[in-house]
Amino acid sequence: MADQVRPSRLFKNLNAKIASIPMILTAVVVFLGGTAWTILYSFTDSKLLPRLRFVGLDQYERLWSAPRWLISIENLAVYGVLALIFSFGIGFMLAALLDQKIRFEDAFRTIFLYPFALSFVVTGLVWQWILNPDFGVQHIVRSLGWSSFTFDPLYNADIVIYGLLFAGLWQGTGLVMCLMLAGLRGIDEDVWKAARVDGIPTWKTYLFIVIPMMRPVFITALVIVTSGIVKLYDLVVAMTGGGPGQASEVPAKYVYEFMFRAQNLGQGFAASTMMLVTVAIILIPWAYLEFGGKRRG
Amino acid sequence: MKSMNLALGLLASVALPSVALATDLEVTHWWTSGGEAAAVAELATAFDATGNKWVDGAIAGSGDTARPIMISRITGGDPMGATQFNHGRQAQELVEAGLFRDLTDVATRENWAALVNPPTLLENCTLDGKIYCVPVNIHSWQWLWLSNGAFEKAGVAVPANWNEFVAAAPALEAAGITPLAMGKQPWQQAGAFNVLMVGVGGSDLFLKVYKDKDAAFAAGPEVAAVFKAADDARKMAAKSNVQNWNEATSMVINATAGGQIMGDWAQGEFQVAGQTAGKEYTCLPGLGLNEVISTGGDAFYFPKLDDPEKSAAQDVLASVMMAPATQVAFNLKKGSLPVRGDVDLSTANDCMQKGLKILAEGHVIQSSDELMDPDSITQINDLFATFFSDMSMTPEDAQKQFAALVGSAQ
Amino acid sequence: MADRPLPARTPAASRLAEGPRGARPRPTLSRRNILLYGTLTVIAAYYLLPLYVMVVTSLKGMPEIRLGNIFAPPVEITFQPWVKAWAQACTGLNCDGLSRGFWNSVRITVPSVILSIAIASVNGYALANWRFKGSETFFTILIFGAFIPYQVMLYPIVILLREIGLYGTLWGLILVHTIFGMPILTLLFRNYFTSVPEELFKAARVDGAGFWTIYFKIMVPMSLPIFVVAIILQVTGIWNDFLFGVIYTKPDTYPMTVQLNNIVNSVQGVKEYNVNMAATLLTGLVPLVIYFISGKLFVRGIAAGAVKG
Amino acid sequence: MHSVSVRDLTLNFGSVSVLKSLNLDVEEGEFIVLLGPSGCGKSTLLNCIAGLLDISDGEIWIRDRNVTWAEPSERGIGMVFQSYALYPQMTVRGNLSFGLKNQKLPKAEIEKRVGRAAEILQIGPLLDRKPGALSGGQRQRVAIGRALVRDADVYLFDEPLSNLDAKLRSELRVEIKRLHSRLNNTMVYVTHDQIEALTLADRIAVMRGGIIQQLDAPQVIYNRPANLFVAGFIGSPSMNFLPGATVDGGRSFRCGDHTLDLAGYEGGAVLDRPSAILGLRPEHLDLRQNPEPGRSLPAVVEIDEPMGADSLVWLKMDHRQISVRLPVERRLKPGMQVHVHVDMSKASLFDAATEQRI
Repeated sequence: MADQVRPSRLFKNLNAKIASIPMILTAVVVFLGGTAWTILYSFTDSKLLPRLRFVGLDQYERLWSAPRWLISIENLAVYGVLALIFSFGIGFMLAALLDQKIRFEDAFRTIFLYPFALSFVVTGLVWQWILNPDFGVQHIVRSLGWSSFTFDPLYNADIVIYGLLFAGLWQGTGLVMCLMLAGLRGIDEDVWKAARVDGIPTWKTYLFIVIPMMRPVFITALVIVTSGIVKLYDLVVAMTGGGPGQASEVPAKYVYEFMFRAQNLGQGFAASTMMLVTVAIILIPWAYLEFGGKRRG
Repeated sequence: MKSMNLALGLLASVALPSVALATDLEVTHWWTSGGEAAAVAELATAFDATGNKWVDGAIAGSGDTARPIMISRITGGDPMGATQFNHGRQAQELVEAGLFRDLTDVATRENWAALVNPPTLLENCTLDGKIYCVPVNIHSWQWLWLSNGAFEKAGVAVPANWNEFVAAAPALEAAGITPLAMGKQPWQQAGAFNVLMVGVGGSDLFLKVYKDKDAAFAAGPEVAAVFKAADDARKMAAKSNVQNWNEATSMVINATAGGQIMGDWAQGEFQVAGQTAGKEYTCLPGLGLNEVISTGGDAFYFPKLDDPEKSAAQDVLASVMMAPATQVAFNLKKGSLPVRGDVDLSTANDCMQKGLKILAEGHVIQSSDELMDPDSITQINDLFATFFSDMSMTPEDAQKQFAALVGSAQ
Repeated sequence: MADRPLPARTPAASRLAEGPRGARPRPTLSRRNILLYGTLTVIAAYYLLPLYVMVVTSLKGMPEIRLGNIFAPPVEITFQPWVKAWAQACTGLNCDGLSRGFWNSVRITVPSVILSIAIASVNGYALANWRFKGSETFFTILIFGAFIPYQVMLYPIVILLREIGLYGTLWGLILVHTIFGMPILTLLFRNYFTSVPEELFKAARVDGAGFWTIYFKIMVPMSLPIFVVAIILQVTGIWNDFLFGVIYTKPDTYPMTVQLNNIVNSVQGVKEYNVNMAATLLTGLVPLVIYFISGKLFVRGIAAGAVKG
Repeated sequence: MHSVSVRDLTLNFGSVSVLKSLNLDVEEGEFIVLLGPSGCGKSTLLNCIAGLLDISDGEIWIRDRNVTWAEPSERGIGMVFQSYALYPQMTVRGNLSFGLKNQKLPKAEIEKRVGRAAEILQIGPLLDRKPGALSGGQRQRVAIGRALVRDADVYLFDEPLSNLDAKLRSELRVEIKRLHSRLNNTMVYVTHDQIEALTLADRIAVMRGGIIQQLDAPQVIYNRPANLFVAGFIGSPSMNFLPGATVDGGRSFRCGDHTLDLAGYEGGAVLDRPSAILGLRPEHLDLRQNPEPGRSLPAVVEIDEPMGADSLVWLKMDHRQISVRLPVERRLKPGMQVHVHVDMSKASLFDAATEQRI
């Protein structure tokens, strides 16, 4: 009988494998292949078109001695850390507030979430306008009589990152809130009862009981928010164009501009390789812990 | 419609090789401001008049937005019919890769070599003796645009050169006017610096830096004077809160700024606003100090296409762009100078006439785009972006970094 | 017993129907409630401010805008900016506003959303229920892909599309959207299908259902919430996309965002803020409407898909 | 002919061995219960038989057919799950007929089989409802029905009653028993509940650590547990264990200062063992006022738990706790001195080193 023979491993779950071909192709050809291609060409002196003329680590040496790259990294680090802290903090707070059996929950939730429907370009445009000192908030406050009032985050190199943060959080916190709210709704009510019986204050219940239970939600949110931060580009271009000076430059913009404006593909690829390597160093061990190992059955 | 044309075209190419049909040609460019769009319309009208059809593929947001799209499409194997590039070294590699159509036949037939002035324009289109692009205009950076109204308000005379302008700055500020309008994009800031270099330091100094790439000289006292002038400029522009160049120009138009250092394309904005040179505004080529203009400009390249109909239409378009009537109409709207010396531009305004005169006298230098690779240009742009917005960076620091970049440039 | 939720529905999804929990409800006019609603209202105002500015500005004439208070309601309401943004604003030579791009956006968005969700949901299903050797590795690479800046991938994708002959076609663009939508969507679907009780899947296998039968007959019908989330995310993302739309298509198929970019970045003399704002609102209308209509489903779906890790 | 035959079945998850070279033969029409604590591999074994897990080594035969690598649906099995696993979006009818539709049976045949299953399980009125509108007991009936319609050779039950409350559980238990006697099909039933195992099974396989410890009829399992684990796992409260040694050539059991006569013990050759354990079920002990040398041990009453029909008395004997089941009428006061009388014919003796029954 045919089924006495152990089927080849290759044909096990054949349909699943066939159905996964798009995913496998995407993962291997596009993401892995694209990355490998990028890394390979980062060792060349490709200008406008990719060409295989190797120059060793020259592009990397130049990259790490370029003040703009260092500024970009520092900016992204500052923005990233703050954006993570605030979007999680505010997102969780809003979710907790909405989870208090309030009226008009739908209305509030929609209001907090709608900016997510708008692109970064639109977000940047609106906030650039509101923060413009000549007719935005500063102008309004001054015309009310407080003539020394200064609020020009987009035109002040020291605080421009916070200007970006203002807009970025406005756009993205709603989604985090949504995830957190979903997580809170997944907590068994008995947990609240138990905490109340034990006389644990509400904030402590959130901090030490509820949040640890919401780990999966935090992880999903972390993936979504972090991937957005790493790719930060549109918002910067729309709001500040990297300025004033280079005060709001970010790595993705460095990559893009060296590839297409400066026509130095090698340099752009070196920069993007550094970004990818950083992501990989953080992501791969975590992903293995998170997604690997777990078995069913 | 389009698919029918395509079908017919296919049919024609197979069976009836000589039937002429109107061909759609997609032209991409980044000319979207008021004056620019009006100028493009002239090219399109002229092309449409030949029985073909100009399909406009404008992408706003300057060359930085548009260029990746153009490069991607050309290398992706789905090129447009024609595309704008800046003169100089931007497209060189694409030409080398054989992605552009050789226009030598058209050029020889129409004897471009004799017509194009200055000849460097055509040289920039030439590789190994073959011509790959059509220069359409000459753009010069070296202009100072002044608002007569602003100086009137401040109660000072309209300056005749940069030094007088600097001296008038305090009066302008006292009247609540930003002395110098400047957009906060690196290319504008670096551009202004290069203009100061030609104006304050002279053509030789400029060439020594950008052509000879003499780092020691760039670190020397002559160039230090240019940095001193740039320091003045950034102080005068400290209160200019705009991004785009034409927003800065509109500050001059509205007399909320005293002046702006910007290329001759700014002229188109004055024209659209209905202003006349000498009346509402004043233009000073070479900052009124050294009347020289650079001869960078825009050129059109024609990617190789498989369809012979389209290739034929490309030749037609190339020819149309170089035609005297088109040159006049286009450049009047664009505010730039024609690439051929044999056209009548008596209808041009004051400022253009000044430019034409300088051109005729041969007081020209090459632009930094032609002299240096885009990589170095980007780094220099970055440096000036920092210099102009970060007052804590001293001119000396900036000069030191500048000299280093000049030294490493190709 | 009868009201016990089916185990097949995730606890969170069913809990959403029951409403919020959190701390215990208290009398309506307590200090706590005043504080609660006060905070929420203030934050809501911050969130609504930009929308308000956009709407107000889009209804003003240019002279009024120049005079100045961006927060003041319009003295004289004019719909001219909307008309101009929709039908008259120029990009280069084309002066037909956003209208041209609207249908292009629809033509791009609809198939991209369908294809990307179809593929990602099958991926998620395979990863959750039909693991095979290496499947988790591929998934990890996929998640890694979520962190790759799109700009980096432009060149490889151009080469890829050129090689398979899809460059410049609508299908090429759809493919690109499918590829870049895959990481996050696959994560969502995988998490959702993992939270479906495994016994259901086993029961179906005993019942003789194979990979596709289980997917179509069992999994899809019970996954409406997560499909809603995916649709919302994808419609928003693809509708708002500018970079891919402009690079991988041609002018006659440019999406609305390209027109928006052109309108916003083509300054004709003076920036027409009212037209810009109207254009912005028009472009954002489709995703906005979707959010306003299905916001509730969105949270429910997220609850279903993201709670389980 | 064996109905189900598992031969040298091994299953590894990575480096963890879940089932170790396991053998099990189930006779035609037999009701086998796989019993064990959680993690013992009983559900895993069932899933292997069903084909829901790919095994590492060995063979599985159903009705003389090697089905080791056959699809679950091709094995001629029906399966009932703990969480019912009803398809939520289908009606009860849809749930019952889903598998038959997949088999591409004619419509009339499907109707007939669904009707019959509905009749047997008395779920006819529910056929057009969705599972969400059913109670837990009704859902499990539907789940059983879904297995029944398949007309399978073997029915597999994976803890089908654990999600139900006590009353429903006992009702359905009886129902399953009735079902088995009516259909006379082979059934393999996984549970951790020994009452279910003892009441339902023709034979019980007690499992631990991926190994079948004992496979026997319920009363054998109960009265003659093969090893210490089985002895301790079956029975509530657990069997009392007295550590000690066998002496006098295996004729006596010495526990501390006391000695019990092993004369009545029914088992193998006892011999002298320095370390042995005597297992005594609470219901096989009696309490008396007077000692009987060689047949009783002295103890002190600690607690008396009346449990309705009988009562459980907890005693202290040499710092060791012992429980004894007595008729409820006999009330004892804490602190009373008593003597525990042992019926050696019902006792179990284990070697302390091998833990095997002697």
